[in-house]
Amino acid sequence: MADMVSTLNRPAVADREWIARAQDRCSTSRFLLWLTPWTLLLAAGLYAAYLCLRYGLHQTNMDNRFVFGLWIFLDLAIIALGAGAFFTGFLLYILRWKELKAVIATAVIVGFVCYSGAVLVLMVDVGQPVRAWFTFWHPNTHSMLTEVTFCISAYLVVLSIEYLPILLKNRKLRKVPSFLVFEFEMHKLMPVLAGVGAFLSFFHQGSLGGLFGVLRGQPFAFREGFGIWPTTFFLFILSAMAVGPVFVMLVTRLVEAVTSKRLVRPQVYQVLARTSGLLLTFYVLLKTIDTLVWLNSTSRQAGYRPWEYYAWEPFGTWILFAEIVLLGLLPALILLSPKWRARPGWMLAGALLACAGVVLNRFVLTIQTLALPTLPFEQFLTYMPNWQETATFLGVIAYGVIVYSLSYRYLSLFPQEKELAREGKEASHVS
Amino acid sequence: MNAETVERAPRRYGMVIDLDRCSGCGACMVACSAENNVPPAHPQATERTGITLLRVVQVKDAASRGVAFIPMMCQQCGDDTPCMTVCPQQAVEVDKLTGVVEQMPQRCLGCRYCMTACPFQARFFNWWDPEWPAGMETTLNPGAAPRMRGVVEKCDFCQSRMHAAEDKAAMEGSREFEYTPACVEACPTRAIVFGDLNDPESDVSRQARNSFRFLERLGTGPKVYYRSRRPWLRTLASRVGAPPKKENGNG
Amino acid sequence: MTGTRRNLLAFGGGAAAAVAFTPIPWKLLDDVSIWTQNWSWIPPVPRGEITVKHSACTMCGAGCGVQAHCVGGQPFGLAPVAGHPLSHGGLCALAYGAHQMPYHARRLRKGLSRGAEVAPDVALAHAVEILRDARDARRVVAVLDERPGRMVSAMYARLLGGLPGSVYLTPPAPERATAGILSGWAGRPAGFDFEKARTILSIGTPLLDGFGAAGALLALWANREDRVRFLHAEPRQSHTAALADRWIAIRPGSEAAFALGLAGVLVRDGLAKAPAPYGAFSLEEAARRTGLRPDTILAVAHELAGRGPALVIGGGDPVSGPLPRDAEQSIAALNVLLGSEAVCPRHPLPFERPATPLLDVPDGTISVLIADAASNGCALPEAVLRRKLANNAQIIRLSAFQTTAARRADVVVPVAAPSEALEEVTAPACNARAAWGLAPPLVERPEGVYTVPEVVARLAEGCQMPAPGSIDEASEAIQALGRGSTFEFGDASIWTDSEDSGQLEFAALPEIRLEEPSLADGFPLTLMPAGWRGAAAAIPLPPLTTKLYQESELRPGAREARVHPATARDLGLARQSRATAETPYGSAAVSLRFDESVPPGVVEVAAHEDDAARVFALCGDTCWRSAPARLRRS
Amino acid sequence: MLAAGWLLFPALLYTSTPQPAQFSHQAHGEAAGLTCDTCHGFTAEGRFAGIPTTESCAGCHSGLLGETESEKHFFANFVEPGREVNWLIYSRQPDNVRFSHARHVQVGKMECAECHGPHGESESLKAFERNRISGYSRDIWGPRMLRVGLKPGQGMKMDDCMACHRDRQVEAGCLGCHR
Repeated sequence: MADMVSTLNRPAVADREWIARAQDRCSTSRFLLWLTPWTLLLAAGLYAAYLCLRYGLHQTNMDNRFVFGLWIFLDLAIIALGAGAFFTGFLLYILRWKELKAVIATAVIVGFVCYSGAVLVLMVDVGQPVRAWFTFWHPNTHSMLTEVTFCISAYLVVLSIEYLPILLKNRKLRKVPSFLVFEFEMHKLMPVLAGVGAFLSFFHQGSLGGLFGVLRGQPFAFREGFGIWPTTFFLFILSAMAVGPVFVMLVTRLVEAVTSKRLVRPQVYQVLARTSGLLLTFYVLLKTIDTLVWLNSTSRQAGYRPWEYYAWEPFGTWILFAEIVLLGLLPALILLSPKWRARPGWMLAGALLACAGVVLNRFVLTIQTLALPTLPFEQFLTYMPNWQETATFLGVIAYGVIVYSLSYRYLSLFPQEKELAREGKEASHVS
Repeated sequence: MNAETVERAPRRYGMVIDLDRCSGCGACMVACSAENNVPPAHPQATERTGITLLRVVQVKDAASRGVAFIPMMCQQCGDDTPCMTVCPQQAVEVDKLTGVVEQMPQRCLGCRYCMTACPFQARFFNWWDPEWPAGMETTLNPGAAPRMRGVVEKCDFCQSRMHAAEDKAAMEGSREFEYTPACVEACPTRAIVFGDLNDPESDVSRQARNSFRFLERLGTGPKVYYRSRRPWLRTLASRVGAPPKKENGNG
Repeated sequence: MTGTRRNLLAFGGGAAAAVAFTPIPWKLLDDVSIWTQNWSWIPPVPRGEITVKHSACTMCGAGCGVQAHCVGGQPFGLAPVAGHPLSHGGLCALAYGAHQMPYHARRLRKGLSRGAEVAPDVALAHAVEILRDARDARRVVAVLDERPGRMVSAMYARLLGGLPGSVYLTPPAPERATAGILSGWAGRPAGFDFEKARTILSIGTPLLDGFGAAGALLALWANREDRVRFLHAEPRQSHTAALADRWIAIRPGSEAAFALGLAGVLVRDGLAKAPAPYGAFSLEEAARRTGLRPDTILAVAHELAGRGPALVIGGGDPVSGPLPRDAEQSIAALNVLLGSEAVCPRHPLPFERPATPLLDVPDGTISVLIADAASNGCALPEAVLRRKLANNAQIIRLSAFQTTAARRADVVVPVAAPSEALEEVTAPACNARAAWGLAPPLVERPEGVYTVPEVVARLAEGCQMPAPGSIDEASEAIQALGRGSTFEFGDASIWTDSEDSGQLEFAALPEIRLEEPSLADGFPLTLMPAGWRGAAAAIPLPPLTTKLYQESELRPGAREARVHPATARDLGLARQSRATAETPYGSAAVSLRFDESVPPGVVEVAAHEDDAARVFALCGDTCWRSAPARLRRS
Repeated sequence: MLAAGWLLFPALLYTSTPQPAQFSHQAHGEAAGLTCDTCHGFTAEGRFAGIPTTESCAGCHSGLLGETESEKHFFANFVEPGREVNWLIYSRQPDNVRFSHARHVQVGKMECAECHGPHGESESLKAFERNRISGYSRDIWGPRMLRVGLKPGQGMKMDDCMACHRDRQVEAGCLGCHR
């Protein structure tokens, strides 16, 4: 049935030439219809970003207390979720988990989208973006942000290079001989890139965690650590690694749902879910230990009474419970158990909860930290992003969707797609 | 720091503020803004987006009906200075000669990471381009360059005044000088004492001995000290974080 | 095809590599980085020689000495003058922004005729015309002088001398009230010697926050140790209440009852040094009206009588206005009963002219009002002024700023802003010794803009009246006295009169009848305007004072209303919500803040700059300290 | 490309403006026997007075002293109408730079030429070259595009200040030279 519809609504001829042979894609008009809302959203985002760049950051609802708002939270969240790129690459190219070849292209694109989106937002977020490169010229090696800047820029370059061969596999681009040679050469480079990428990612996921963990002046965020790295450094790496695979899975499942196609074999999902489950369990364990040490030792030394953090509504102790148990332990158990994992519904729920947990973790560390007073006469303050911030945020999401949609349509992201389509056809013939 | 690299004995500038003498008149805040070329508020600025390098905060004690005014500026942290260590591009430094935490707006990219690091809320971001009503730019202090939108600024113990004093001393061939920050000069009750903490004979050193600092337990080594005879104020100052109230939230 | 492409690629690559070996990228990077550090739209700082000029602050009538640091002759910062006899080396927040007043966004460089801009000389000619018509029609002309005691005041008085039936008016000022009543009772000028006092009780008057010269009283307070005790009676916990050694929280509107209660105790316990009819005023009655415990009143009375010279200061607030007449009289009477040495006679300035307090003028009698440009830092609600005017009355205003009052005047003659013209300064009216000095200008006055003596001279000339005098004349008059001392600072100086060796003898104290507070049905709350000296004055605030009210919460800004959390809870109002304040006179939208130092049942509404008129419209027009009110969610 | 980078680019980068009047430091220095601080002195506050005003020039040039064209031009255009010369200052630093001449000359005992080069021996004033991007005088970067082997007095960038401070081991801190 679906097959018939797609034959009726085939892409326009000019468009078809760009789509890989034997890849079944919707009609051009339908694709454009799908892109329209996202493009509008992107345009709104660009306009909001223009307002901020042209007139200054008073266009946002941030202030001297909430100097970081929605954008930094978004950056931290999408970079954590985008960790699937480096981690999948690491598993595939370094540890040689061959089955992950089925999702590596998606992982790379998700990573690319997340990182480039984060960098775009950061460029709007800083007050003087044209001076941002000064960090490379006069780096302060003690600063976590220097580490973040160096690693993110380097890793974005790595991701772009990793993205190139996927792009060059395009049916039309392949016809250019030099591109073909280039693409072949790149393939040999992949394990090296994956290694470099993993290393860079490892560090900047950590330094993003360190960003708040080193803040001696914010007892809510401050953590002891090893050497120059606070515990959040390692927790961020671990949590990002834990949700990376399930986020890749979620994205793939979403694409499957939107296109009503099977793209990846269930075994691959099982591998991703199991990996996440294992890492998440480990993360929850360490996070719990860290929380206990922080509440009972670190923050006591700083003079903050632990229960006082959670005395300010709406950030009660429920947030701690939600972060560690509801969105940590629970999904870890679901993903770890082969029985639950085998059921698609449970597996999806587990993946969603795990991702939400990490997002909440990033929220707590950024927004809740800033909301809590440190001076004895300061107030607990709240913050709400305004439309400029929200539009920029949504613009980045739209940018991601557009890049991914184009990639999906014109590039071959899923090596198993053709086989699965054939098997599907055969199965329908058999039945 | 190599002792040979400095011309004279390094100073460690600090302040002692007697909270029992502060009348909350706000003269210091206005004098500070005039001295440092801080523009008047943008029409949309609020107490959360304005620039008050020095801010006088009113605090109250319900039990004793006590009221105190606390002048707060950059506390010039000396140990592990939180804002300095986090700045990605060395726009913040602690001066080896004066101990003053220096902020370089020209170098600043406006990431505001230093502001999250500062527990005293003593750093301010330029949310707007500075604007003065027509003609008022002629009243700018020649000793301080106005900042631009998108950078962070803070109190630097009136370096403009220090420069002027230094120049004047240099004219007599001397390297020794003393100066008074604008807020110290402006205070009608002489609540603020300023000087060199390295000099054990200075007023500021003597008064600092019997005083306290805010957020001392965070271990950032502020160089602004406070004094008060009022027990409730001393108790309050020893806290980290505001005592939670039943009614919180500010909108 | 491929060959060409390859060549092209090679050429491009080579060129790109070569560029790296030229200064282009590196120099461009450097220049661009410098460009990004110096945006062209940020104003440059002035360059030039640094000099110091001396003058006095003329933001209010306190006459504090200032030294101005100038670059190329232009002041860029003001500093106090050590040892200045009026300011005692201190200045208030307004002074530190005074040098920017000439460039205030609302600076008026043209005249206004019924709100429309006209050339300055056209405006002045219009003013002359109005005055001439009034003279011809024998209508009542009045001058409102916020800073009486200047030579300019004498010039006004002389101008009015040529206009039969005219009145020379002064608005209420906290410094003038108590001392003024005492002067009336003694039949000669009286003042306070704060240095002599051992206990100072201020009733409803912010003695430590904008009373006279800030430096003088704050220095006394800061160095008080155990020598002087400051007591303060006021319903709300104002700055002065916070600073006082003892804050007595009386009910709104019970100042008179409190003072009479104290007087009653003094008479009853034989502590009074003068006969008085207040013995009958019972402690219980005072306690009932003030909401205090009787022993509190008793203790305060004994403290006043028992610690040596005591002063009781009334006069009210620069923003929320004078106290009711009964309160002012009771406060003055307390001083007589205490027989304090700190209340002493003072010499008047040789050119001082008697003035009529504005509130004493019969309603609806003034046909032409000339309002002087000087500001005493206090609010004077439009309604109070209007009440005194006849139908179709005309207002001539001398002003350097485009304020609400200026827009409503018939003619505005543009005059010099603070620090633009030679101005006179005098001591606050309550000081024990008169003072007179000149504040030299710090900046040049814009073309077309007049000085006040120029305007007065032109008005007199236009009406063919004798020339009204000059500032030199004042100087000569003071020199002719042959007494007092002169404090010289830089290129400025101030003369202070010597002590008056005479004695004050007071007439028998009048009986004071307390008015019963009027209770308005359906208005369960009390609305009180609040603010700080200068916030609702005849001239705008210096631009940098935004630091105090807009960019911090040290002072209230426009539309702010504060209530006790309990009051708000009872009314179901949330913090930081919007509400409508209603009184029998009108209603206004406010934004609510919670403040535990506001007494329950009170709504404190900030009277701030232009918004002040809206707030005062909610209050009565004879005494605007409080009004029955209610709050509604909006 | 290399040629363009080294020759064309610098020419394009700067605009050239002649000074509004001519002045020979050599004639005033050697011939008239004046030293730098005769005209470029200090105020009592220790601030460098900078370029002399027309009034101070007229102190000597109350009438024509020589016969040069430039003096006649200066006299006719500035002294007689009492106008200030809008000199274009080669060593002008931006507002955020603080340089204390007093400290370097009175305390540090440095010669003017150590930073300004042999400017005092020049016979005429060269044209003022302004960077189109940064707005700075070309003298700040120095005469050569490649900033290698600069002699004292060539170049007034922060690097030059810091190099000298490093050599002499004088600590200044950021706010020592910035404001």
